[in-house]
Amino acid sequence: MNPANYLYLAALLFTIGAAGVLIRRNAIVVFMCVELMLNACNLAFVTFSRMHGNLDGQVIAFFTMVVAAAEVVVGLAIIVSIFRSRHSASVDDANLMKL
Amino acid sequence: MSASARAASVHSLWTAAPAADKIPAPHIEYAQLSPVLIVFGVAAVGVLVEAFVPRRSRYTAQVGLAVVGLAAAFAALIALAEKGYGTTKAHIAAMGAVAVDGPALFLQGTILLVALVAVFTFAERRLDPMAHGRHVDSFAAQGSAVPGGDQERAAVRAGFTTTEVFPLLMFAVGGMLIFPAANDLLTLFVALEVFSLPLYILCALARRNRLMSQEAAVKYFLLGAFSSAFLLFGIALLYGYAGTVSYSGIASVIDGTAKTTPALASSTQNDALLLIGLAMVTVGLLFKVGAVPFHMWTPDVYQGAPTPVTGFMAAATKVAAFGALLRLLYVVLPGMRWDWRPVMWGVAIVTMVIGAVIAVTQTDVKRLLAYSSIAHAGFILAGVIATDRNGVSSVLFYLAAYSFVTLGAFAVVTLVRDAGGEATHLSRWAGLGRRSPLVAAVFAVFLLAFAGIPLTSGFAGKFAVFQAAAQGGAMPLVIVGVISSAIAAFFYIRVIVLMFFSEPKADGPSVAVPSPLTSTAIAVGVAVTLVLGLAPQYFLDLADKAGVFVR
Amino acid sequence: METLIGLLVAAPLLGAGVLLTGGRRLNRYGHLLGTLLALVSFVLGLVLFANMLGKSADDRTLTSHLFTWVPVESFQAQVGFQLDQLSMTFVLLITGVGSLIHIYSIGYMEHDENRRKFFGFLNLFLAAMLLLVLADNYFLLYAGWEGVGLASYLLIGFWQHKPSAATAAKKAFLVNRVGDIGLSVAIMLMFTTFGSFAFADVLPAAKGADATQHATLTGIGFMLLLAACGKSAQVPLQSWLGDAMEGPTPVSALIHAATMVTAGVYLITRSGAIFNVAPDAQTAVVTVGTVTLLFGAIVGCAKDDIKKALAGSTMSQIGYMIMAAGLGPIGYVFAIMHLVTHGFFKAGLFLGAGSVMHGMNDEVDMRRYGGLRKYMPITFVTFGLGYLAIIGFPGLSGYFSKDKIIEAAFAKGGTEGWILGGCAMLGAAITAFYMTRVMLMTFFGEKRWERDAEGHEPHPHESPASMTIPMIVLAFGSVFAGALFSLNSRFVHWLEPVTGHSEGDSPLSTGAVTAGTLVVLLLGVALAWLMYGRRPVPAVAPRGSLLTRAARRDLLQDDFNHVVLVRGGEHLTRSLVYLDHSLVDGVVNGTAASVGGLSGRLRKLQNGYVRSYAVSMLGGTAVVVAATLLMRAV
Amino acid sequence: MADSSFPILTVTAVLPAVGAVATAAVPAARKAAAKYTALLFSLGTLVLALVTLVRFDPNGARYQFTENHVWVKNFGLHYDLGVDGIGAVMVALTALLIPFVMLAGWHDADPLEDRTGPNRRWRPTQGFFALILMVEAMVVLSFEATDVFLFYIFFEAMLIPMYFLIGGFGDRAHAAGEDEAARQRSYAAVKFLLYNLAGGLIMLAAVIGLYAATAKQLGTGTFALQDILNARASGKFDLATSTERWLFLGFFFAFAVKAPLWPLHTWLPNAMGESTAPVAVLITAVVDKVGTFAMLRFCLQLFPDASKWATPVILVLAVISIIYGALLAVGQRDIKRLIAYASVSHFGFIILGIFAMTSQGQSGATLYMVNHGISTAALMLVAGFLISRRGSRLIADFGGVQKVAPLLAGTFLVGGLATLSLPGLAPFVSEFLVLVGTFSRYPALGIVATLGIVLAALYVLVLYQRTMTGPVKAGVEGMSDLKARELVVVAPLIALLLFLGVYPKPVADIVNPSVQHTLSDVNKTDPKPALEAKK
Repeated sequence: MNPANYLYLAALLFTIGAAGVLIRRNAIVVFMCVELMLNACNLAFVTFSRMHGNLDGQVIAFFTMVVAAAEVVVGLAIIVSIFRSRHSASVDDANLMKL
Repeated sequence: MSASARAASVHSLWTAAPAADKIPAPHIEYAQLSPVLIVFGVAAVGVLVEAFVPRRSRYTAQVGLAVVGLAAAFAALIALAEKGYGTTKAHIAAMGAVAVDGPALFLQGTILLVALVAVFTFAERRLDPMAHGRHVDSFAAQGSAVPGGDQERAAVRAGFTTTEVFPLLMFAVGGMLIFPAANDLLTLFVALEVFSLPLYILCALARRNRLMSQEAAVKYFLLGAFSSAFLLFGIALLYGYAGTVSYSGIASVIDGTAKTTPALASSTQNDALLLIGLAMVTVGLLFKVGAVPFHMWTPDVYQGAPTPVTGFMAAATKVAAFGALLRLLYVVLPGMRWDWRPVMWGVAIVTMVIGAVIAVTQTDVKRLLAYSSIAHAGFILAGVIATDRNGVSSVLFYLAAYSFVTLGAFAVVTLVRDAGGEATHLSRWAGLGRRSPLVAAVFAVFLLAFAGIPLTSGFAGKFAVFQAAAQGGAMPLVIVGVISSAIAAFFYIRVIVLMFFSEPKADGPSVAVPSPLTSTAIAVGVAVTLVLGLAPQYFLDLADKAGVFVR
Repeated sequence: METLIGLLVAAPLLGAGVLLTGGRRLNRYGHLLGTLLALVSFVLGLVLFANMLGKSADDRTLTSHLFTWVPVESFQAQVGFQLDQLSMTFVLLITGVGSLIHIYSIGYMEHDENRRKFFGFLNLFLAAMLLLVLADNYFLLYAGWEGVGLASYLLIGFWQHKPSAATAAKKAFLVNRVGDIGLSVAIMLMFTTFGSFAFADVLPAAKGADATQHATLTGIGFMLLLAACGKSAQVPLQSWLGDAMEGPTPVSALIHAATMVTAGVYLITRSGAIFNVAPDAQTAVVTVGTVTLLFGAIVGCAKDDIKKALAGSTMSQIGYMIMAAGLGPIGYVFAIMHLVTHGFFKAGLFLGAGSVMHGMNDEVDMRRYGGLRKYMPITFVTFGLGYLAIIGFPGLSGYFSKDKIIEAAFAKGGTEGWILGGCAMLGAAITAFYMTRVMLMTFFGEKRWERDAEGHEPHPHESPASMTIPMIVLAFGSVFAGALFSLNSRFVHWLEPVTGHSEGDSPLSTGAVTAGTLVVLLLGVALAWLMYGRRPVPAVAPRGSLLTRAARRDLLQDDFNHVVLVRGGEHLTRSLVYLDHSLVDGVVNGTAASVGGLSGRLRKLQNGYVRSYAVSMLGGTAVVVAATLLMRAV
Repeated sequence: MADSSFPILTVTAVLPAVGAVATAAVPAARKAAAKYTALLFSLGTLVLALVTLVRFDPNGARYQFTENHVWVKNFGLHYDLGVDGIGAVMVALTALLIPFVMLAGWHDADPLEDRTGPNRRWRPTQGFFALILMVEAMVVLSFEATDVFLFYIFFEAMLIPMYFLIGGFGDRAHAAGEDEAARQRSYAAVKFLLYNLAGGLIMLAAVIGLYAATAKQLGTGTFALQDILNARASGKFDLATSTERWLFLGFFFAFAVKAPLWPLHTWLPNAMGESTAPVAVLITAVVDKVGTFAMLRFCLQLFPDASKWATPVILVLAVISIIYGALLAVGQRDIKRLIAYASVSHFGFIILGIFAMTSQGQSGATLYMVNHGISTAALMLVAGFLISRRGSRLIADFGGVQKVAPLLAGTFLVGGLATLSLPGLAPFVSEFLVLVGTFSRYPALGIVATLGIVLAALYVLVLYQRTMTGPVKAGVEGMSDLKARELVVVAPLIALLLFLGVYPKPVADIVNPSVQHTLSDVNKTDPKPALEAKK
């Protein structure tokens, strides 16, 4: 089947992720949406690598996963700490600084 | 190429084993990467120190380690430059992953020096009142502890200190060193993450106002991740267009000089991939630069983060990010100039104006500086747009000048304190010039440099970029820039008025007497500001020599 | 000899310098020093005069060049003097009368704490006035011109603690400034036309100017006239002279009767060569002169303040001179001659008035005088002689000079001549009337003075010798000067080489004019006697006719000025101040404010919500992407 | 032409800068020492400036005592100094006025508050005098600079010390009370800075544009006046008409703000009104002169054609300034603001003279700069003494001063008479030259401008009458007459006014040749007298 379809899927996932970031309040979920976007990128990479017939894309996908993992570590640490101090993981509550 | 052969190549993807021998052993020029390697090495050692050295001596060990490491890295860098890697012997190292050339070396040098000074501000322990007979720095006793909770109190009593900040700083520096030197998009992305993640954590570690600090971290983190997702997707698209992520590769595809494969032939059919990819990668970088409309994280994060961290971030991140942006635009996309220049024009103008305008009504020093940094990003973009050697060198110079002014300014901010820690609300700064003329005068110097008053580095830099822009035919941009700097001048002046012309409040903040560490940091800031303002020739030459990217 | 000219000016200037900077230690003998220096320059004047008489009529002109004042390329202003018969006449008049006034002031200002300053100012005035008449170019003349203006300002406002005095001084200076515009513009015109403003260049050039220049020359003429009007209190710039009487009486005598106010006549006569080729300008001059001589006379009739009445008469007498000067070569000489005689008798009259006031606790209202002839005989006699002279009583100086002017007026010829002559005659009649009025109200009738505010009654007495002697001397002048000049028309021959002279053919014989003048003169006197001599003068002024009331208010000219210039000006400036603040400044501040407002609004975007930040990022990305694609599309 | 071995110009400029540092370094307690240090340095500068003036050879090279060094190659920035007649005179004027300014402001910056409180480190006296010297240094340099960029740098930099002088040291007594005073003061200071900064930044754009143009046409961008002029002479450098006009406007705008020209004048009354009299003198007599001077040196020399193109508009604006400034001066209630508006009017004359493009006009304008400097200094400083005695700036609060303080009144009158340009006092000469220079080319404008002399008389005499004459007002009775120090300030100025009024030749001789050079730059020649023209 036409690899382009995978790209459409990737784009779709990316958009869903982005939309999620904008819509959801829970920091964790927001973060998951970001992860979703990254995965969309991975899909795109793999697809392209298939289309171009070279391995770079797949290699990059692995890198991305690692980076995403690292991000999870840092991100969760931060989110958990703020959750413990505020008893809320809602990004809308984190609103001390504005204007 | 015949269909059968195509099929064969496709087949080879499914059976990876025979391809294994096709992957050559990577060949790394360790000598030429030594600055980066040293920094990362020191960072790693720093982690070990955290693990094994007793708490008492950690602080000393970490500081010493960091200072030595950075100094060594800088020495190595100088050695490289001396060998001529900045000019004649500039080339791509590490299998095309990292470029060793003028701009890279110049920016890395700047970052290293900034980091060195930043270490001093990180290590400052005289400003906060002593807790249980121990000097404390501006970082949380225990990052994980709940603010104001028993655990934290216990940690303070036990005299915990977050010496992890130094390894974190070193990791960030390492990432920043690679960022402007990255010569393929993957390295770019990884480097970005490598220096972003430590910064996220550093933001969360303020000793005072921990809630704000954590909030800053969350905001920075989420938005940073969001933006890096864009960057990554952009990379993906560019890869899809060119079939490679190496700068030179993509550039040659764009120029049409690459040898065409059928895949390329098909993918280069639609420029949409290229254009959207280009746009999204640029966005990723503009976010780090803090350009409008990707700037909104800046004020909040600058305000919430521990001031030393803010200073470092504001200075070093900008340097690294602009370096990367320059390389991307000058190496990968020169052929696309006519596509991205107009967009950049727009971004630059909006950034200059919005940054300056919003700053007018700010009431918090750190937020004020944040917005001013946004405006400055706009000015620098004007130089970026020049797209000639002149533009490169002017931007390099501007970055060097700007970063030290920023560092110094934030260092001064750490000095003005009252019971609640740093007194960052402008109203508290009233009459500072009467109480401690010296500090106020120093801060005034920095403000004047920001405002671009002649005889300061700020003016030299501003003139350099504007002049480059003008020669690049962007006169309108120069005029907008000039107008917005007039607006910007207003709020810098406002602070000066506040400090010198208004009577000090009775309960006004006191100016803490810093240890030699912060003093050095500030002194360096002032010195650089004046030297680059009065006798910039040498550094201009340097930037000029360093103005050529290797492809 | 030439060097003496410089000294002539230098002497009083030195006096002014010393007296004004010397400080209190000079108080005791400062006035003597001032008088001495005035006399010195008078003596110098006499020496030069003698020397001049020694020469033949045609090469009597002395010149001395001191130094270059302002050298800028073609604009070369020199400081140089030119002493010819015309200036000589003035030098003698100025220094002579000036010295007398100095002597008079010694007595008059005896009790004034600032007497030293007063003499300093008097000396300053002498210097400036001499500079004015001795200058050999218009630029330097301008300096003297403003110099006398300054001196006049300082002296009118000498009693600065009196607001009225201060105001009068300011008014005088301002009105003069308006005139000065004329002079400076005239100089500029000369410079752009002839490339010079020295008499030696301009006047011959004007003679030789061809028709194309006449427009310019007319312009110059008008401008000079404007200047003359300012300085010589001619309509429409006459309003300041009346108020100028706020100054000490010697000042009124010297500056506002004998010398400064006649500077305009000097200017016009000096520039005769220009006016001769600019008939329109001449007509203007004559008109101004005629109007003023009637105007002043009428005002003079209505004033009860003795000095103001005399001021009105001064105005009108100068009107005669200006008119004469406007008549051209037939008039110049007589203008100057009348100027000199007028210098004598009007100065005398003022000193007399001063003496009267001196005896009457500075009372100036004639309605509070009366029958003073018994109390101050010398004053009465000298004043009386002056009176006879001014009304042109046959044989006295006024008679010779004024009749000549009237003749010249008729000699203008044509209806013009008749009109001018008629007006001049009428003027003579009114002069006779108001001077008789002054005479009667002051010295005849029964005494009308009473206790003043402080309750002590004035004890009219004769003034000290230092005051009476100058009056006597001047009285001699007013009696004999005219005859002296007119004997085988000495004065004409004296001035002719400078001003030129031509006998117009008068439609009336000299006799006829004299007769006519005498008739109108007697009419005037008689009318005055009927009104003020026969029946007692009321101590408070009756309401009087419309004309009288108008005349009391200087024929409403001040009211006009007040309404139009002062009020209008105030409104203008006030509204401008408002505009400057609201409009000019407002625009800039408005911009600043709007930036602030914009900033405030943009700030709101920074609402602290991560998700909205994310929105802006996404939006930004979308825009960037779209823009990039668009760029390619177009 | 002096030997170029000794860099006298640099020294003239550096000496006050050094003085500033030295003064600032004097410890807080020793404020008298600080004052004398500052005075000493300013006198030294004066000596050097006079030496320059004396050794300047009017018939020698156009620019003398030249020093040429490259400062920042990449910016085309040279450290090129040199004075023509005009420059030499202006430097001398600056150096001359500074000591008087200092003496007049001798006690203006004495700290009021106790030295023990939180402000014990605050050293206003040192600051005041150091800043004055700083301003002097920068003004002198901008008069000496023959490199556009070098000029620009100091043109901008001098704003900062000036700003502190205005905002930091106001009148002690203020009608509206201390807080309000402080507020108005900082408003004035900020207004001053923003106006001039905005002007300067616009100019910066033009400067950059000029650089780009030279870079394009000459290969390397340069700002050296001589290089540019030579290049144009040899035809290598020729700006496109539109470019030249834009650049001209950029430059002129900055100078017009500084000068100030209507309608960019509104900062001046605030600045002069709120600052102390000596500082006000510094503003109007010294700093603002840089603007008009720069019009002569840079606008005309760099952009001759554009200058001629813009002349009509500028002349009209100048005439408006003359009349408008005078009328507003008449309408003022505040002595200092009155003098400020008078200055606006006078700057109108200066600009009128410059752009009349005649020898008389431009020589007159240059002399005018000098004379206006001296006369305004005299008037303003005496006004300052007056104000400090009564503790009010409102005209209405004075009256009858001549009775109690005749000397003060007298000097004030002389200053006023100079301001209304009475013959015999210096300003008359320059004003008449400007008028005649204008008239010979634009008669109508000349005549309108002449109306200015009446208005000048009006505002000066009204001011004198309201403050000095009449019955002694309450609050004035006890007023003391001029003290020795004050007399030392005023007397020399008055003497100078008299001397230059009677014998301006020496100055004129120095100025004229330079004016001829400038005129030849814009290749204009004086109109011939009508008679000669016919022959």
